[in-house]
Amino acid sequence: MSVRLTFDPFDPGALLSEFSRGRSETGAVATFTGIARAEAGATVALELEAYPGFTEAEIGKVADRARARFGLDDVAILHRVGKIAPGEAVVFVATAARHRRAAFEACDFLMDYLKSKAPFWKKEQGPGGARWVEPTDQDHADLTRWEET
Amino acid sequence: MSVRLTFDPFDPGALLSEFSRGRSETGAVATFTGIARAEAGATVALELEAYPGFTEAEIGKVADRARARFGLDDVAILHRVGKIAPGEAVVFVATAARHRRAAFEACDFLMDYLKSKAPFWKKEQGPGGARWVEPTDQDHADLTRWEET
Amino acid sequence: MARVLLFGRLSDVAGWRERQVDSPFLSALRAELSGEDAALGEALAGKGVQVALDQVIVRGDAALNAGTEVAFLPPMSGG
Amino acid sequence: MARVLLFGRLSDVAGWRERQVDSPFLSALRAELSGEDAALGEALAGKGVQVALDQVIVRGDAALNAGTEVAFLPPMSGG
Repeated sequence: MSVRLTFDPFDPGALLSEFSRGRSETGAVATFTGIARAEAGATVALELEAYPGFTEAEIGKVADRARARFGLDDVAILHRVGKIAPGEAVVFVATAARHRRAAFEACDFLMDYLKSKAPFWKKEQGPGGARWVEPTDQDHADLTRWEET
Repeated sequence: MSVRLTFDPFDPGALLSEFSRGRSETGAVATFTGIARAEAGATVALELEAYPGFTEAEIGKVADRARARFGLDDVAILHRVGKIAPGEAVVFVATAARHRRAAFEACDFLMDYLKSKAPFWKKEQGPGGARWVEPTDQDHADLTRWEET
Repeated sequence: MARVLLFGRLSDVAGWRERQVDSPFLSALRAELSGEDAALGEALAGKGVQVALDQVIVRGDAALNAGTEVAFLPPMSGG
Repeated sequence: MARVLLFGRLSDVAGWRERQVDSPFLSALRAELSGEDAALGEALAGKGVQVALDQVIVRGDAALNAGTEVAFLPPMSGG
């Protein structure tokens, strides 16, 4: 399992190459890549702050829960921090499992967590200045889909 | 949109690199890679036959439906044919959308179709000889999830 | 002369994948193939076997032109 | 001396991200920071602001040792 933060732009394809190699019993690899949107010029840059150490540890706990819950063989998460230009990848999640349903659901679950609850603070730099972003109602609603009853 | 068949092994990461590049308004890219499982030695090779031209056209029709239904920006599908060794990628699907729910659902929908209904004929070569495989009940059940009422 | 293609287990039953057959109708072509090889005739009439003429699935009988591609498709297994 | 870290909008309010503060308790540290900068004091007491001591979230008051890392975390926005 791997949970990492990076200040540098990254290629999600290079991560998938590495993650999918040599898996003769895995069967299914799902990935998600989140890309910074330009919003037709409304956002000129995104800035993400993390708490190094704490952020990876919190994400790691949720990744462990996903592994157990969905029976994953492996998980990899890479998250950008710092200034991110439109078109650059912000987050990459890969999940490996024997069957595709588990791989898809775990990837979806991890993204819902990362987008709404993970320890990041997000600032959008637009033409009218910068503003701190808080999670949307949709992000919270997405996360309630995974509550275990 | 791209739908292709290949007789040669491929690296899913190289496809994701190409697919995710230069997407400043896309936001979300989901992928799925299906890998031939060794089944602890029970399967030594998989052989997939397609009907060239017909197979791509049938998959293309379903990809078009997925684009319309989930509001996708783009779709790419690459499918191996011929003999496939354990650990090699069999299928790669990538979907691009503004938001992650649409990208995930479209990728999941396309995989359910490709695994159960797409025009392929599959032969598993095991230690006891070869046998033609037909879709499982689980594959059919997965597909009914997408019926529009 | 129609060009006949067999896929999946059908080509294993027949021992060939592609042949030219001279028949004016699909029904006549089926009879011709059955007459030569009863096991293949039975397999072609089997449950779930579809026929495509020039890559379009058809049901029932149809006229065959010179060069029509006739493909017999057993149940598709997916990838 | 505790090491105080501010994240997100809190560092914008304060004009700094990291400082050493000499306080024996978290409550005393809050009072100290509020006394210097009322706007920051209010922001630190704001809705959803959590505190981590050496990277563990705590509630209520706590003793601070020399070198304790005290992080003030506004609502996490996700990535």
